[in-house]
Amino acid sequence: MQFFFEVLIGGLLSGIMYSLVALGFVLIFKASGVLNFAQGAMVYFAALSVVGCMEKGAPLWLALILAFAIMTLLGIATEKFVLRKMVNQTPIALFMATIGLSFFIEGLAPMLWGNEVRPLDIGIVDEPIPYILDSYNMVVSSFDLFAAGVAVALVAGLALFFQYTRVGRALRAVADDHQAALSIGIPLQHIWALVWAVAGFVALVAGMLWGSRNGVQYALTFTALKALPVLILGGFTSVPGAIVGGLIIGASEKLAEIYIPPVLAEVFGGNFGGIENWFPYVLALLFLLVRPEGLFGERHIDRV
Amino acid sequence: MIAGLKKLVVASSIAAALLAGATSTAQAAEEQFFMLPSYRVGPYGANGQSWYGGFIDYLNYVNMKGGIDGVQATWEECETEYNNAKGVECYERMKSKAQKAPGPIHVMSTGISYALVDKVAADKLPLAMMGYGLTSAVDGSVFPWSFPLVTTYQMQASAIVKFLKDKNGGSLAGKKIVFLYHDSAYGKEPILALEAESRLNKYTLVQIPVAHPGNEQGAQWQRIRQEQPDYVIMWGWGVMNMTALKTAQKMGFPREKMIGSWWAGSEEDTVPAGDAAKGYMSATWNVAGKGVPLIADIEKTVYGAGKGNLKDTSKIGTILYNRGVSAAVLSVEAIRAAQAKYGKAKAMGPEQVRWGLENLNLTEARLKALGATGLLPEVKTSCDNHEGSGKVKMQQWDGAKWVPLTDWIEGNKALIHPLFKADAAKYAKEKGITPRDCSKEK
Amino acid sequence: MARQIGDVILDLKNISLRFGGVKALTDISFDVREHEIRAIIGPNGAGKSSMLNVINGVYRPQEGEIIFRGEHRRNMDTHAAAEAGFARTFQNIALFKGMTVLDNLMAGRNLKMKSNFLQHALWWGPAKREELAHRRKVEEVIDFLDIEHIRKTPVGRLPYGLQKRVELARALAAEPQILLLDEPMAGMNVEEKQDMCRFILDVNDQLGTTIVLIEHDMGVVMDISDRVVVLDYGKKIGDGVPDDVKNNPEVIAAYLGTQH
Amino acid sequence: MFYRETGQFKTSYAADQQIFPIRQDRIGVVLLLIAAFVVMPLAASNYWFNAILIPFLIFSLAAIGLNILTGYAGQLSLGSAAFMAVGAYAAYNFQVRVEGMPILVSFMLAGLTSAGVGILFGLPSLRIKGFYLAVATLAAQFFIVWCLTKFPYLSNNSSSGVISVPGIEILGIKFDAPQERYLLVLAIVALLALVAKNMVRSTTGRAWMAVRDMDVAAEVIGIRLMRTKLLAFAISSFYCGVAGALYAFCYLGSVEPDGFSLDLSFKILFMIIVGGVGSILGSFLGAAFILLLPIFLDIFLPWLSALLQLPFDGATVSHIQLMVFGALIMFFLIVEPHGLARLWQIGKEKLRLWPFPH
Repeated sequence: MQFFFEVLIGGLLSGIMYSLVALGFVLIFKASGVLNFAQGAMVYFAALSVVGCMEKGAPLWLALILAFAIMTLLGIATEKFVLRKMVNQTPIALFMATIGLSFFIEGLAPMLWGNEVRPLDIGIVDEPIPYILDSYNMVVSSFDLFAAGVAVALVAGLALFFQYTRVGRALRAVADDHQAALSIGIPLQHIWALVWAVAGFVALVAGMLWGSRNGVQYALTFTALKALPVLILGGFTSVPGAIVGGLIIGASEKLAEIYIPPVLAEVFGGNFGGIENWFPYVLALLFLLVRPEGLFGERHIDRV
Repeated sequence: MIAGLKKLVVASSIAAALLAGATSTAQAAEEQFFMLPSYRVGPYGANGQSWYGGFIDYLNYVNMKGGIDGVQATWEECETEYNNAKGVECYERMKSKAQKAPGPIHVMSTGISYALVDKVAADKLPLAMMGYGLTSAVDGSVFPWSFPLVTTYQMQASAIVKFLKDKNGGSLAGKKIVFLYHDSAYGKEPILALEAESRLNKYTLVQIPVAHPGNEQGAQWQRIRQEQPDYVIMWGWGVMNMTALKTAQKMGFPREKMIGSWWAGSEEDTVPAGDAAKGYMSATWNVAGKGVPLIADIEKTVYGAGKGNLKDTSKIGTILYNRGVSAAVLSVEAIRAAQAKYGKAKAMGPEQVRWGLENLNLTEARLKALGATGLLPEVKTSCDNHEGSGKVKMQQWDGAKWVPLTDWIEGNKALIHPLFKADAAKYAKEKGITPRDCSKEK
Repeated sequence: MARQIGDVILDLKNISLRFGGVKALTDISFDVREHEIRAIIGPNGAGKSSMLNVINGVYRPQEGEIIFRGEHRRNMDTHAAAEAGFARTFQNIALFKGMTVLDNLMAGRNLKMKSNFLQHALWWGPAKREELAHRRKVEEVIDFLDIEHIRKTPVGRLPYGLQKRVELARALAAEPQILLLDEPMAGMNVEEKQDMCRFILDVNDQLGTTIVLIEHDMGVVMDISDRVVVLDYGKKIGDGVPDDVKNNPEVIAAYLGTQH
Repeated sequence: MFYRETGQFKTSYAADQQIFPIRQDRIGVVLLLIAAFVVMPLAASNYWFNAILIPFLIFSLAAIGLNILTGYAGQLSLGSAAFMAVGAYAAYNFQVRVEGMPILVSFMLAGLTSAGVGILFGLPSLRIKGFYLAVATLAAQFFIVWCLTKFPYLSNNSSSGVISVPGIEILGIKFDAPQERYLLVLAIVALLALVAKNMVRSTTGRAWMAVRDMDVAAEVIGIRLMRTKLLAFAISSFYCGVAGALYAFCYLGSVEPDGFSLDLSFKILFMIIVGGVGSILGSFLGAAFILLLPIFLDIFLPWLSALLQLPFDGATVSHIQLMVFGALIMFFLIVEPHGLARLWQIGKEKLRLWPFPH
């Protein structure tokens, strides 16, 4: 039982890491209806920019600011050269464009900063907390707790930003109804550029955490694949959905990885580990069959 | 601005020099063409960068020292992105160029080499797989054109078991070993060998696969924590390696009890893991560092003349760089062996290079002459042994560099090689290949 | 064929429809006779489109009963409705925008086509014969509605008025017994409206098709329909021949109350 | 001048319902087929067969498959590579396990197996739409690849999970040489392309497009959504499955489950986007473009950097390649969302008027 809880807690905490990436998807989808597949590439680009700037001699805080500036530029450029030219196209076309964008970034980032695998040290050690290990014989990593804290702070920060700033209110208006927002004089295109910048910021945070965990390298782009089932589960437009979805996906995939393969091995014989790639997707799929709009998504009524 | 201009001038003059060099070699009568289906982008781009950098640097080095007995090495790269289909396209594109006088082909990818094994046999081009690829090709009677040189996954796994056995006073009975592997052809290859060894040495083997890409291993390591194994043998690649090290640290599993394969034992794996990698061990068939005279000389000669392939010179002397050099050394030596039989100072045809690879005899003395003492083990191939060595060294990461721990350790050939034979026979049957009679080869 | 209004073929009894807590229709009953033109009118949001959607099964009412040709049902089902001979047009044109006019019409006849996909795949025998036979039928509808010139044009490229006409054509291609028209003249100019009126009357007159239509233009409704039912806030407030309805005080109040 | 339809009067609906109603198009297609079946085998080099023509045809077939599902029936799928994998492994198993199984029957059965799996994974489409469905198809992508990795039976107990296919023999004739394999692939692809064209221009295809354009209206005119969507999934998977079998038997010769990755699915998706969503011709154009572009860049960029004396090393060239590829995808979507097929059509319309545009 104690082992079960250890796996559960570990899973919940890794789920938070997925939520961080999913959050970027949600922001952009909410504001512009684009499922931004390049979010993973942005995580990579952001982390690589930080490391790259630090290699050139910048201290961490300056590197962070510079990386944020780069991500903002990227957001503005994306809006100006891609999205603005694709108004009135189908969501699928926009989605495809972001796949193109992710290729572009995957080429651009290493060309600017080199493709070596690099460490990123943000000063938090990823080790078991001795107190919990000693008294409960459970492994809970200090780094994971820190990551969870960052996620909570980020979500709180975003909530405040949306609630209390002018720009935030405009963003919400746009998310609700593009046409209506446009008609009361909210400059849609600025808002889109802005939301891409915010998503860039979220990517930066995710990149810092993932990068210091696994090293800064190309594989950071794969984080997008971990975020997609979170999105289905939580709904494409819901910030709390991204968090709760992440927790559910993280916990269930870890528990599944521990408890399902032995059952399969019992039935078929052989070795059935490594189900983490598909399990979240199948879980999300089954969930969708029950609730097609996701956990927090809005139910859509077809009007004819 | 002026500095920029200067750079441009320097760069263009280098390019011009390179061009001139290329044309002058083109005019030389004898040249050996190396096709390099390489990769420098994508998930494993960093690894490919070092490996192919080392390979090309050595070819340059040989050319600057007068070529392969006067024959100049030429080469062409083609980006594969570690993708099988692209690898095949690259091979097909360059193969007509290689038909006259090929260097052994190196793809540095198990998947691509699998796809090429049949093709090279049909096209009659030599394929070298230095420590990767289709391991049953050790049996040269079924695979005349494919060479899993130096060692194979299975022999390596066996050597690791031997190392652990020696460490435990000659017995592993009652011990528990976890095999943590990349869930692909690469990761699955050693399973048969480890199972055979476990029956022989009476240890318990627990297999835990990690799905590609392996950037999340919480569950696997929780399971390892529960199993409380004595050792973890790890067959990882790319991001999976540093994630494993980091997660081991998170779970409090001692890194001193983790042994990686040679694809899991380079600076690319340990440096990003930071402190988490300290104490971690891995197998390798070549050593790191610039202590080997040849590596130091390459840096001096090639980079001194501005012909180095790597922009980031800090990679020189890393495990993968040195491995690229080692692969190039073996390739060049195979051509030299062929020249000794078929004619000095001549470019060698495909059949001749194949003979050279099959009759390679890289002795300590020869290694010494090359300045490569200790860089790689002795290699002696034959028709029924395309591997030629089967030896690896154990090394440990001390937090800053790889330190060799042991001398060359050979796997249990008597146990492992019959596995290759059986597999090759099955392959021959499926494909309708009639094996050569190796006793008649010379 | 001389038009002769027949018996009740469709009888709706005590229909109530809710979306969550919102009541779209409350306890509505009315009937439709064979060969007649039956209009549903009412201010915006009165529940007219919902009513049509209930009739051909797009929405399922929570309460009530639908009696079609003597058959009692809790609700209709779109497919059953189509097979029973219902065809319709939509308020916000629901054509297949990526397909040509011809393909839209051919699709309208899909229920009458019996060959299967394997025969289609080989374009052989029955499939080819059937395709040509139905093409002939579709061409008749095209002639009838004067849309020969746009036969091969993708519908998405047509102007609004023509799209409305094509949508009617698609419904007619199915050779329906009952035609449901949701604001067939919305957004049209006077000339287009006249054309459309003529088409509707011709369909009713020549083919004997029963028509249920929703329309805002009072003049048109009073001119062409045999009987009118009036909805307001999801409730029925009037039902009868145009002249009766015109003078119904409740109807007048509803319209004046919402007029701008 | 030469591309005129004036004077070609259709006297029957049969004539008007042909695949290529314009005479010049019919001549063009015949010429193209002659070129593909006769001229190519004589003229092309081994490189062209092995590295360009064979994969081009195979990917065209997969793209047709995806186009049926996504372009015609409007169900976005990110799992086409997995259905190719099903086809490849199914064909392999039929060949290896059933003594004397004719290879063409194996290909057929591979397609049918894939169609069955396709129906299974198409079931959610009855409830889920749009992006939710797209992400759900990823479940198929990952789950199928995992199954192929995990059940040793499926790879005939190969220790690595890699299958290496036996040679091809039809009626005693061996298909070893590249041009022979090319002709085999060409014949299969040409036939299936014709079949696909027939389906999309008949009731089946109209039902797909109706569901794509407006599913409520489709239902109202009596099209059964479930049957139509599942049929699209089945046929699409059939095509992908046959493409996968050809991919293993006629192109690579040896495949592993990981080779049928998400990247491959994306590649096929790009093909139909660039080529033209909802166009059989577009599937071919897109496959050619996506296949040739990287090869072109691979040859062109080093040449360019040598010409302009840019200090690019191998890695930089590779990175630029990736960027150009991504940028071109975006460029295409911006400039011509209907793809190359639409450009071709516009070109033809211009040609009809040429040289007197007024």
